[in-house]
Amino acid sequence: MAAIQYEAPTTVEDAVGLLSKAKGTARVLAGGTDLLVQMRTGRVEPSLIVDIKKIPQIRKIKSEKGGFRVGAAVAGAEMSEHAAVCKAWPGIVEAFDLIGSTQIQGRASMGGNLCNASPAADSVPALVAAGATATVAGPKGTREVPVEKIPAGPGKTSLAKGEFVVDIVLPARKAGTGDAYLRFIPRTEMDIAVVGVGICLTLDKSGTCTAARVAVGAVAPTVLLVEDAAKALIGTKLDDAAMAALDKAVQAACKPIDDKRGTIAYRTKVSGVLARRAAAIAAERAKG
Amino acid sequence: MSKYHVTTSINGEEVEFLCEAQQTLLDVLRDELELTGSKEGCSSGDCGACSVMVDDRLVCSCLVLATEAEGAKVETIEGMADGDQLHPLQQKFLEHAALQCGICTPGILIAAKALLEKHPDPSEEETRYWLAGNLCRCTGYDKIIRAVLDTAAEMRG
Amino acid sequence: MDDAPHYKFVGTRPIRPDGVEKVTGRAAYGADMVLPGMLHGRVLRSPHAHARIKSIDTSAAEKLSGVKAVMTAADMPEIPNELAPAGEMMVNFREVSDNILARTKVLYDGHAVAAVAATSPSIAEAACKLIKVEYEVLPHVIDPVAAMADDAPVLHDHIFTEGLPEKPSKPSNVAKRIEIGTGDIEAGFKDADVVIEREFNTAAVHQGYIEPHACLANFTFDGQTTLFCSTQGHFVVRAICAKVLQMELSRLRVTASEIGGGFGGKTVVYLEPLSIVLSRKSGRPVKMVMSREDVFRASGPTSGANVWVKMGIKKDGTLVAGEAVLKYQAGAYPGSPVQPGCMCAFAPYDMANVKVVGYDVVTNRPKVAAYRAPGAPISEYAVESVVDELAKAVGIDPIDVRIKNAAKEGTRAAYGPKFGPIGYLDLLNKVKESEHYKAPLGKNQGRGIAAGFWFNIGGESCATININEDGTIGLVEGSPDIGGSRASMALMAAETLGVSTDRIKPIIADTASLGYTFLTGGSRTTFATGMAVTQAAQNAIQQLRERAAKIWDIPVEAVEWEDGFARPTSSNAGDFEPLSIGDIAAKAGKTGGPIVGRAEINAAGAAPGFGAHICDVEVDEETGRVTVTRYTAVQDVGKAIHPSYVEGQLQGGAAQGIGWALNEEYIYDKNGKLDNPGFLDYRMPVASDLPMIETILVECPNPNHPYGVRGVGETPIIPPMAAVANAVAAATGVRMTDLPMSPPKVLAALGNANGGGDD
Amino acid sequence: MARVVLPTSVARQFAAATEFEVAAANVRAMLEALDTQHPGLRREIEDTMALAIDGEIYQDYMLEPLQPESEVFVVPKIGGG
Repeated sequence: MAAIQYEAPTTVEDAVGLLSKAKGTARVLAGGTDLLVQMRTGRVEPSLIVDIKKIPQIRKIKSEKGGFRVGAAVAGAEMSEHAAVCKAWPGIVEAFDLIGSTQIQGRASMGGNLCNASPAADSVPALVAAGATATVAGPKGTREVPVEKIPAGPGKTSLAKGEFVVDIVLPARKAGTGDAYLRFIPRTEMDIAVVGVGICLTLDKSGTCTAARVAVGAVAPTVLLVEDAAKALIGTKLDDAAMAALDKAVQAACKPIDDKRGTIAYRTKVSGVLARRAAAIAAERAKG
Repeated sequence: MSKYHVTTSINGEEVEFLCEAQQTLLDVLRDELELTGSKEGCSSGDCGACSVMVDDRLVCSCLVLATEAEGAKVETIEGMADGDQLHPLQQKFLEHAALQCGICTPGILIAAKALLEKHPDPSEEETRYWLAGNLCRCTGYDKIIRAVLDTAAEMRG
Repeated sequence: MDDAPHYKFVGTRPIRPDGVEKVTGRAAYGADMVLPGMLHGRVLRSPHAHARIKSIDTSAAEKLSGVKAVMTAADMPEIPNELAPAGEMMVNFREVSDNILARTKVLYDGHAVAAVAATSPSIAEAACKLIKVEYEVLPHVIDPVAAMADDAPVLHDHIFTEGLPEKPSKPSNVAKRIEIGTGDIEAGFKDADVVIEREFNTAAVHQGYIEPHACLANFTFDGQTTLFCSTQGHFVVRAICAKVLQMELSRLRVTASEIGGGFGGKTVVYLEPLSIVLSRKSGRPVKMVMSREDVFRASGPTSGANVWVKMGIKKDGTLVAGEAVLKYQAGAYPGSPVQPGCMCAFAPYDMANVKVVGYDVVTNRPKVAAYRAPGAPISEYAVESVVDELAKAVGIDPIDVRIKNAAKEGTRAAYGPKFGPIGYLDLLNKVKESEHYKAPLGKNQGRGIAAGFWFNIGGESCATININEDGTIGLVEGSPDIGGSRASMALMAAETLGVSTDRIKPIIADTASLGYTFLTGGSRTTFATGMAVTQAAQNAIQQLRERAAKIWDIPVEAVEWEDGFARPTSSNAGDFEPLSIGDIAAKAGKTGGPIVGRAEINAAGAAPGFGAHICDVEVDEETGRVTVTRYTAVQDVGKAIHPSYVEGQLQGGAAQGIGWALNEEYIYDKNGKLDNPGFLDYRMPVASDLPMIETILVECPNPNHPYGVRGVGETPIIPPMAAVANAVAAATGVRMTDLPMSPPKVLAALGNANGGGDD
Repeated sequence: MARVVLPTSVARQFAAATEFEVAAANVRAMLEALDTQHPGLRREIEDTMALAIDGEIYQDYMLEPLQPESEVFVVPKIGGG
């Protein structure tokens, strides 16, 4: 039985060093709400666990250029308690807050939710819709990448050996912009999203949509940024016809699977429903 | 197999233990420290029976590695009563018959205490969502929710 | 009612005697016990739904450092393949043994094939991975209807369908065909103005107790074994373990731990014999605890089923005929609850013509175990759905159809006997008069009602009342307390003795310390063990009177017991100050020795349980989500000894039934592997899924019980599925015939209805 | 004479009628009478069935008294959860 090594470095450099030199499987531990379950069920058998929570900046939210730099291990509950983030990006905070129970909220991190690379991760569509980026540290230094580039497929990321996500940058929210995230689950809590839709849109003074991003989760191997859905909204006043076009565009983009959580037909249909409902909420927020 | 030496505070007392890297805080509480009030219902964070406070945050101890408890402040059901003085929630749970088999009770009490510390006057809906991570199969939650709301009212005075 | 007896303690709500231990985390449940030198056991389970075991090589596991014992079915005695008496029932212990550890074939994903004891859980897990099992994978069958087909894979060569006119020539997955009925079913349908027939399917659902199965065995070299385990009946555990391990009962002493939920699922044995054998082989105590995944894969859910129902009604609302065919899957071995399913199906109705046929069907799933009113929720869901449709068809309020046709005292049930006094009609009227039934509904909302019937049982129970020297009372009983029964026992003892409950300390004795007591199940504990406790208290009173007579030197007939005191019957008997229990106990040594009241009984006269539930739902027509917005459970409870715990039974049963209705199900993949063996995807109701569950207790006392008790625990799980389905139908016009009514199914049904043209 | 009613499945197994009139003072005598007519029926009933005597269900019944007008329904044993 191979022993597992546990390390809790205090700097990004040390963490990169440990991950780079690891033999066998190395796993980054942030909130641990996915990793520990995967270890317990034998889906992951790491030889090295690098707990990044002792790195100071990784547990902090910093205001920056009108936006925020959110450490990769900031827990959901900490986000929900941050008034400025809640005000700027309510959709992202709600999406994060939907992940699991109060107990899970005490631990689960946005970095973990992103890097676990589940197609159904709740925070990811909201981050993608908001145009968030991730700071990746690695042996060659750091790089900024759009969050949608991190997951590469179910359980797979684009991160190279030795790399990990240090923080996520939420951009400054432009005037007249609102975001929202809605997901569907069979119960009211504790389920994995059957479908999730994140929408960020900007309205001008007349109420016409001038920009939009629509991201859909759990309907493809990775979160989809649906450009046709955005086009359906831009230039409209989000009237019934625009909403119907949005619904149709989102459904057209879906490539879901049948599984224990939902059918192809169900996911497809409900993605359109949620898109309409999320767009309405985002629009209300955009109007302030 | 080399073990990790961890120093932590549990219910206000400094505690040291040795653990394997894959052992969870729940494993150590139950198997090494014989604090069996925290229950293992699922080991996947879905039932909340193992709820404890770590550094003032409500967590599932099955989803925390024991090594992570180094330097932390851990609070478990064993520390909830003050000597033989039950916490108001414990008393109300008894009065409302808010437990049947009682296996979920320690976790729910810890979670409810965390709720009332954060929201002294929760609505029924807030209470239900806060406790959504604590499964109870016996009660249908009715008497649990009533006990929590009644305690909140009493503690507000 | 003025003639209702007035009680001083029964019907009050004291704090339960075991409460403080349970709210402080000190109560010891199955996994909480530790013994010096204790090992940790783990089970290796089949990854296949159906396979022949060609070989098992445990040598590598045995060599692993820290491993102290490894076992396979070869370490268990060979048991003959025949029915043998087991308490009340006849059981094939070969099948019981095979289910505990597979001998020649594995019959479901998760079937145990080997077990290991090691010095740590992680070593035991590693050792399991080192056991090499060679399988020959066989075709499998999961669905009960598919399993009945002529070309279905046959699980057992020794099963030939029972209950057919002639013994079949080849083995079958249909273990048994049963039939009950009364009247002339065809004539009944001819009499009807409207006849509706429907086919229903229900998914297998698990009891979902939060505490996984757990036990700790300690075999000592003189052949004595102690076993500490989480069970609904430790005497039953002793009986089964002794049988499959061929031990003498006296060598096995079983202590029931506190139990973290059972609902019928902890009436059977899984880990206990393995821990005993591993302890014997290793010479050390062995603790075994199931993971949640093990619980779902390898412990008994209740049947999934296919049910066909046909019923006829006259325009005036009289139900004239009911026919049903029930196909229940039993899991890997025969023994689904189809029999009670048949008997309960039409039991709430006074209906002249009934025919029910049932099939017990084996499939490659874990063997089903009892689950709250086993069998009844499935058949009654189907019948209560059809009754709702019939009521609509003849334009009569569904509650009035039920009132008009309700079984009453003297009604003959389809399975034979006439009902004694029952409060069914009374409770239906309570439903109709309730504020809930009349409350207005909002948009996309609907209201449904449904009824439920369950037998309830009695059986063997023992109780001892120890009068302590200071006059306090030790109450010894043998029924594991799952939902507050210690409190009820204390109340009945208090009422009988005339002392308050805080003077009475109930304990659950182990199998060596009390006579045989059947398990906590069948809604029998407060009825049967309560009867034993009452009789033991009466027996103690008799002795207390005798001692008082000796103290006063008067005849015992001149001493009466009133309000906790011995008193002279009249001034003629003498002028004496009343003696309390404490006064008499203090002199017990001088008047004949310790005072111990006892009762050992086989309680007959259990009275049936009837209930009806009201459910409001709101349906999101775009997503198919069904939200229960209001819920009321009404039940004839006989007499509520501790009303809070009676309400709790109604609320908990309703919540489980709502889960069964909406989201709970066993999902298998194409290879016959369970695809959702965890709370994440099994989807039991969480706190935010439910409203408050209102209760209305109707008390029609059971004349056979000293305090009028009738069982209450099981009936509440029966009405919810149909109550929810009827509410969904009221909200949407769509009849859901498949459980669970999960959002994809509801949305599909709404789509079909909306796109269906004529609807 | 007590009236005894067998379930159809049991009657079929023993090629017996579903209803009997039996003169017996208690259940033991009743079962003995049935067994004389259909050997093995007593064992089948005792092993697997309960009796509803005048509406009351008995899982164990050997010594229960019967009245001349008693109705005895042979019903399956009921367990429970």
